[in-house]
Amino acid sequence: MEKTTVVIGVIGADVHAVGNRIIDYALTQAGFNVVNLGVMVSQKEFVDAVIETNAKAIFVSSLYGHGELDCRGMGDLLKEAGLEKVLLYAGGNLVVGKTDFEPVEEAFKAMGFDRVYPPGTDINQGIADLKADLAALG
Amino acid sequence: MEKTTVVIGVIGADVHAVGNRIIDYALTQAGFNVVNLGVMVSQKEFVDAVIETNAKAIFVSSLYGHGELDCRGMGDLLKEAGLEKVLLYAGGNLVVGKTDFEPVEEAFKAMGFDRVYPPGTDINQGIADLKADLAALG
Amino acid sequence: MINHKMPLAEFMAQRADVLAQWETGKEVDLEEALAYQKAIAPQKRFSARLMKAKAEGETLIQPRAGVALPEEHLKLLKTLQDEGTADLLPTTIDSYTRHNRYAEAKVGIDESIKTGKSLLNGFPAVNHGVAVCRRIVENLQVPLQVRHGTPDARLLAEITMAGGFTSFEGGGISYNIPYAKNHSLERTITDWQYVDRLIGYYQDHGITINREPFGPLTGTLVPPCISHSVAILESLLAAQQGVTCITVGYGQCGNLIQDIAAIRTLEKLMHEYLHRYGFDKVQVTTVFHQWMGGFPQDEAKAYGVIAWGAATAVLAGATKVIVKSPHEAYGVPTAAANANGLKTTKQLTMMLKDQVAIEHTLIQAEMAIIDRETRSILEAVLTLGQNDFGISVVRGFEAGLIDVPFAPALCNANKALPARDHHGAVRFLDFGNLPFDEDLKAFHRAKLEERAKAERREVSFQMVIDDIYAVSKGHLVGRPR
Amino acid sequence: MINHKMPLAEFMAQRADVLAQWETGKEVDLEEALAYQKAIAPQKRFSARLMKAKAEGETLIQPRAGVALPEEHLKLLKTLQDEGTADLLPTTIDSYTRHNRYAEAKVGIDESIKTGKSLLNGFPAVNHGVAVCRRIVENLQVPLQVRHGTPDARLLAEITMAGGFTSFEGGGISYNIPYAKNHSLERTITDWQYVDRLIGYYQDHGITINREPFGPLTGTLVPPCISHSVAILESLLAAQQGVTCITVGYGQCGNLIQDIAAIRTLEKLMHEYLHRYGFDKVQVTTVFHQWMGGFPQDEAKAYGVIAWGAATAVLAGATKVIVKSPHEAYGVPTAAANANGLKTTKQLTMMLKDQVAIEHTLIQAEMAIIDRETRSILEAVLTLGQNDFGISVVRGFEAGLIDVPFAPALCNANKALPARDHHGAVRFLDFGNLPFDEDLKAFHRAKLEERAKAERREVSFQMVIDDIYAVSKGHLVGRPR
Ligand code: B12
Ligand code: B12
Repeated sequence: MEKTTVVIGVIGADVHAVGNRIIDYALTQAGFNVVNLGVMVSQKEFVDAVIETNAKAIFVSSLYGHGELDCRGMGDLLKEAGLEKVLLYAGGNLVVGKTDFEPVEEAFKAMGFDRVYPPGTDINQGIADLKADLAALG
Repeated sequence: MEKTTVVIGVIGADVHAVGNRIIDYALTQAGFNVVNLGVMVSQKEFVDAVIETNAKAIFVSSLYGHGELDCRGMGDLLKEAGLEKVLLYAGGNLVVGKTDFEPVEEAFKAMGFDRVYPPGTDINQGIADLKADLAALG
Repeated sequence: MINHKMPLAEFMAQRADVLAQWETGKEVDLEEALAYQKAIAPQKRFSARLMKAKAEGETLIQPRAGVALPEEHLKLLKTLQDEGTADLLPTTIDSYTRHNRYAEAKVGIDESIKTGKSLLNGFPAVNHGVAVCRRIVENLQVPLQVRHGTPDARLLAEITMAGGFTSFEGGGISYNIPYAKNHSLERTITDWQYVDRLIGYYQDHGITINREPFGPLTGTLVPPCISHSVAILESLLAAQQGVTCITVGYGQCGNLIQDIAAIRTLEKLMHEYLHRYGFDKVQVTTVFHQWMGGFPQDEAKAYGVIAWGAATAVLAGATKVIVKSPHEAYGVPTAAANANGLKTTKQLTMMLKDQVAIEHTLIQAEMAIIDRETRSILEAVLTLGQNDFGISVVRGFEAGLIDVPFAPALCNANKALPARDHHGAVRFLDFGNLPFDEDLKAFHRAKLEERAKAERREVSFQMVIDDIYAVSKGHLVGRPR
Repeated sequence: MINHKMPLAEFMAQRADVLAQWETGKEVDLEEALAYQKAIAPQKRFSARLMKAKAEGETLIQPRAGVALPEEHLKLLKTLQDEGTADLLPTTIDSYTRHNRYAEAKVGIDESIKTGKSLLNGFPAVNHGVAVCRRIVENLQVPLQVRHGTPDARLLAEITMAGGFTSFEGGGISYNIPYAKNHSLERTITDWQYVDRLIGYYQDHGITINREPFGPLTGTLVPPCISHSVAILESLLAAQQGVTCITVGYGQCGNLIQDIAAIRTLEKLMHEYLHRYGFDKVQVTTVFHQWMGGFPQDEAKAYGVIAWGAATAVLAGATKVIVKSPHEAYGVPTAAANANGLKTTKQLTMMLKDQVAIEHTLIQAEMAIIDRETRSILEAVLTLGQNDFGISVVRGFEAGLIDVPFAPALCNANKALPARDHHGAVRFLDFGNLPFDEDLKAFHRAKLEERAKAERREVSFQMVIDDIYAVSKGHLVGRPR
C-alpha cells in the first residue's frame, strides 16, 4: 500500500525549527510520507504542496505567538482550492501568552482547522488522531 | 521620666524564640522597660505579669498556628482583672496557613485585641503604633 | 538515664505506664505490631529506600505535612506523593500532641470538624490511634516517617510504630533544646532512651526502623559543629539502645562551600564515633534541610531559596532533602503549595543527579575546621561525662560546652552567638563557653573582622540581627543598607 | 562585506536608503541623536553599568519583554524594574519587525488596539518611531537594550539608537542562522557591518553603545565551542567597525562544570582574539542565558530551572544573566510572571554574590577542551578566509566548519548533531565537517560511549530526541525510561 502523505511546516515568520524536525521524524517513523516545508511557510506554500503531492493532511505548527494572525483564512484558501477534505491540524504555542485553551481552539476551528493542540502536546497524540481521522474518512 | 513597661511573650505551646528575642531588643532600644516572659506563656502568666509590673501594654506573639485557639478569652481575662486599659497587641503567624488577613484581624479584635499584625511585620511598625496609642491614652 | 541497653523487663514495666497515658495506648499490641511491620514491603520501608538511594547516589525528596483529620491528612499525603512526586512522606504532628496535651488536641480535632478547616498545625496521631495510622500508611506507596518535636514521645512512638510508620524523627536533645522550655535533659534523654529501646526491640525482631535526630535545631544560624555534636551524641544514645539505621541531619546555612563541607564531615565523624564505641553495624545516611530560618514572603523568592537548597543537597551528596514550600513565611502550606516546593526540588535533584561531585581546596579547609570544632566539643563533653553519653550531654549543656543559638530551652546556656562571615559562612561572634582553643577562636574572630572591615562597622549584635533577617529580605549576609 | 572600517561617506550614502525603508526613518537626525545620547546619565547607560558590575563581581539580571503598544510596553517594563528588580531592561521586538514586515506589524498594532490585547510577540519599535522610544527610555531608571533576532536590523538600529537605547543585541551570524531561513550570510554580515558602523559612529563621538552578539543561537543543545566561535567572529566584525563595548553570551547547557568552564573560556578567548587583531581597547563582559531550550510546563518545575540558571550564572562569574519566566513553556509571559522569574533570580544572585568562586580540576579540564575545540574552529575558519572576517564566516559555514545544531537557516550545514554525555555535558554525536582532530573526536566518542553503555543502548539519534525533551520532562540527560 502506498504511504499517506502529510505536509508539515511552521507558518508565518516563525523560525522555530526544533519541533518541526521532531514531527518530521515521528511521522516518518509512524509510516507516513512527510513533505516538510520547514520554517517560515506561507499559507499558499502549504496549499501548493498539498496539490503537488496529493497529501491527505497538513500539520501546521506555530510557536512564536502570531499563529492567530498567520492562520486566518487558511481554511477558506483550502476550500477555494477544492481541498476541503484535507485534514488541517494546528499545534505549537498558537497564541501570545499563557491563556485558557478553549477559546483558542474555538477560534482555530472557526478558521477551518479540524484539530487544534495546546502547547507541548506529545506529537504521538497528533499522529494517533490523524490515523483515526483518516480511518473515519475511509 | 520613668520608662513605660511592656510585657512580651509567645503564647501557648509555641516555642518560636527568635522573634521574641528581637522584639525584646527592639523595644529596649526604643526606650521601653521590657518584661520578657519568653516562650510557652499562658494567658494567666501574661495577666499576672501586667499586674506585678504595672505594664501599659502586652505584645503577644504566636507563630505556630494555634494562635486563635490560644488567644480566646484573653480580652475577657484582662477585663476581669480590671485591666481593660492595658493595650493588647498580637503578631506573628496567627492562624494556620496562608490566608487573607482581614478575617484574622477581625477575629482577634473580637477577642479583645487592640492591634493585630500580619506575618513578618516589621517590629518597628508595632513600636510606632504603641507610641501613638500611648500618647492617645495620655 | 542509663548507659547501657535497657533490660527488657525494665522496658516492659515502663511500657505499661506509657500506654496508660491516653486511651489509645491500649490499642498497641507489640507482638501483633511486629507481625504487622514484618509484612510491610521493602519499597515502603524507610531503611531500605534510604540505603538504595545511598548506593545509587540519589538524593530523595521529602516534605513536611500534617493536618488535624485523617481523611484530609491522607488526601494531603496522596497529593504530595502523586502530584509532588515525594520519594518519602512525613506525618507532621501538631504542637499540642508534641507537648502531650492530648485533651487540647481533642478540642482542636473537634473544632476542625466543626469549622471544616484544620485548626491544628499537624496530625494528632496519639488521639487518632493505631488503626487510623495504619489506614494512612496502607493507602500510600512510599515510606512514611513521623516528624514532630516532642520532648516525651514515648506514647507517640508506640502508637505510630504499631501504626506502620518505618521512621521516627527526634531525640532527647534535638527535640528538647529547640522545642521545649522547661524540660530537663535528664528527663528527655531518659524518655528518648525508651523510644530508642522500643525501636531496638523491633530491630531485635528483625524489623529495621529508621531513626533521625533532628538536625537543624533552632534553624537559625546554627553553626555546623553545634548540630553535628548533637547529631552524633544522639546517635550514640540511640545506637546504645539497639538502633541500627540512623539518618543524621543538617540545616542549610547557605554558603555552598560550608554546606558541602558540613554534610561530608558529618558523615565522616559519625562513622568515626560510632566505631569508637563499637556501633559499627549502624547504617548511616544524611539529610539536608532546605533553609530553616525566616523565609521571604514573596513566593517567587521563596522558590529561589527552595531551589538553592535542593541544588546544595545534591552537590553535598545528601541522601535526602527536606523540602520547604513557597508558603513558608505565612503558614502551614496548602497541599498545592507543598507539592510545588517538591516539584521545584525534584526538578533540581533530577537535573543535578548525574553531575560530578564538586571538589575544592576550600571544601577541604572548611571540612578541617568543622572537624576540629566538632571534635573539640565532643571530646570535652564525653570527657566530662566519662563516656556515659547521657551524663556527658547533661553536663556538657550545663557547662555550655554545647550551646544552641536562639534555643527556648532553659537548660541551654544561650551564650554562644553566631554571625555570618564576609562570604556568608556561619561563624561564632560569641563563643560562650564552647571549648575551642585559641587558634580556633582566632580563626572565627579573623573571619568576622574581615566582614566588619568590609562593612565599615564593628562586630556586634546588630550583625546577628541583620543576619537573622537577611535571607527573608533577599540576601545571605545581613549588610548595613 | 568589507574587511575594514566603513568609510564615513559610504556609510552616509547607505543611510539615506536605510532611513527610507519606512516612514519613521525620517525622524532620525544623527546630530541631534548624538546630543540626546550624550545627555543620558551614566547609571542609565549599559556600558557603564556593566563595567561597574564586572568590577564589583556582581551578576546583573535582565528579562526579555515586549508588547505591541507603547503605554502597555512602558507599564510592563516599569513592573519589571520596580517589582521584578531588574538591573537592566530589554525591549524585545516583534517577529514581523524582525523580518522587516512593517506593514504586517502595523496590522498587529491596529488589531492590538482594537482587541485590547497584544497580538504581537514584541514591541514594533520601527513602526512606533524615535519619539515613542525616547518616552519609554525616559520613564525608566535603568539602562535599556534592544533585543530582537533581526537579520537586517539597520533601520531598527537607527531608530532605537536615536531613541535612546544604549545597547543593541545581535549580529550578522547570530541573528541570521537561528532566526532566518533564506538570508545569505554575505547579506546579513553586510547589513550588520552597517549597524556596527553606526555604533562606531556614536563611539567616534564619545558615546559608548554596548553590543551583544546573541549567544545561545538555537538554544537547543548548542555545544560551547559553536556559540563561542560565533561570538568571537561577530565581535571581531563589530570591533572592526569601531564598537568598543561587547558582551559575549552563552546559553546554559545545564552541567555545572561545563557551564562554568564555558563562560571562563569565552572571556579568555575573546581577549586573546581581540588582541591578535589589535582591538585591545574593547571592553569585554559576559552574559549567561538561563536554559534556552524547551521548558517544563509546570510552573514550580520552571522555577527550579530558572533558579539553577541563576545560580550557575553567578558561580560562573557572568556579568549578567538573562532571565526566563515560569510561563516559558506556554507563551509570552504576563508582567507578573516575568517579574516572578526575575525575583527568583535576584534571590539567588544576592544569596550567592558573596560566595567564593568554585575551582575544580574538572573545570580546568573542561576549559582545555572548549579552548581546543573553539580554537580548532576559529583557526580553520580564519585561515580559509585569510583573516577577512566576513569571508571567513561565509566560507566557514559553507564548508560546515561551523555548524549550528537545529538551525533553520539554509546556509547552515546542519550536519553536526549534539547529545549529552553521561554527566549531562553537551558533546557531539555527529561532527559533520567540524575541523576537529582525531584526539578531540575520540574524546567525544568516548564520552557518548560511556553514556550508551550505562543506558544499555547504542549511540543514536534517539538520544538527541530524548535530550531535546529531557529538561521539559524534569531531567537533564534523556535516559530511556
Ligand atoms: C525557625 C522556625 C522554627 C524553629 C524555631 C526555633 C525556635 N525555637 O525559635 C523550629 C525548627 C524549632 C520550628 C518549629 C516549629 N515550627 Co516553625 N518556623 C520557623 C520559621 C522558619 C522562622 C521563624 C523565625 O524565627 N523568624 C524570624 C523572626 C525574626 O521573625 P518572627 O518570628 O516572624 O517575628 C517577627 C515578626 O513576626 C514580628 N512579630 C512577632 N510577634 C509579634 C507581635 C507583635 C505585637 C508585633 C507588633 C510584631 C510581632 O516581629 C518579630 C521580629 O521581627 C517560620 C517560617 C518563617 N517565618 O519563615 C516557621 C513557622 C513559624 N513554624 C511553623 C510550624 C508549624 C512549626 C512547627 C509546629 C512544626 C514544624 N515545622 O516542625 C514547630 C512548632 C514547635 C512549637 N511547639 O512551637 C509554621 C507556623 C504555621 C502557621 N502559623 O500556619 C511556620 C510559619 C512555617 C510554616 N509555614 O509552616 N520552627
Ligand atoms: C528554542 C526556542 C527558541 C529558539 C528557536 C531556535 C530555532 N530556530 O528553532 C530561539 C532562541 C531562536 C527562539 C526565538 C524566538 N522565540 Co522562542 N522559544 C524556544 C523554546 C524555549 C523552545 C521551543 C522548542 O524548541 N521546543 C522543543 C520542541 C520539541 O517542542 P515544540 O516546538 O513545542 O513542538 C512540539 C509540540 O508543540 C508539538 N507540536 C508542534 N506543532 C504541532 C502541530 C501539530 C499539528 C501537532 C499535533 C503537534 C505539534 O509537537 C512538537 C514536537 O514534540 C520555546 C518555549 C518552550 N517551549 O519552552 C520558546 C517560544 C516558542 N519562543 C517564543 C518567542 C516569543 C520567540 C521570539 C519571538 C522572541 C524571542 N524570545 O527571542 C523568537 C521568535 C523568532 C521567530 N521569528 O520565530 C515564545 C512564543 C510566545 C507565544 N506563543 O506566546 C515561546 C513560547 C517562549 C515564551 N514563553 O515567550 N526561540
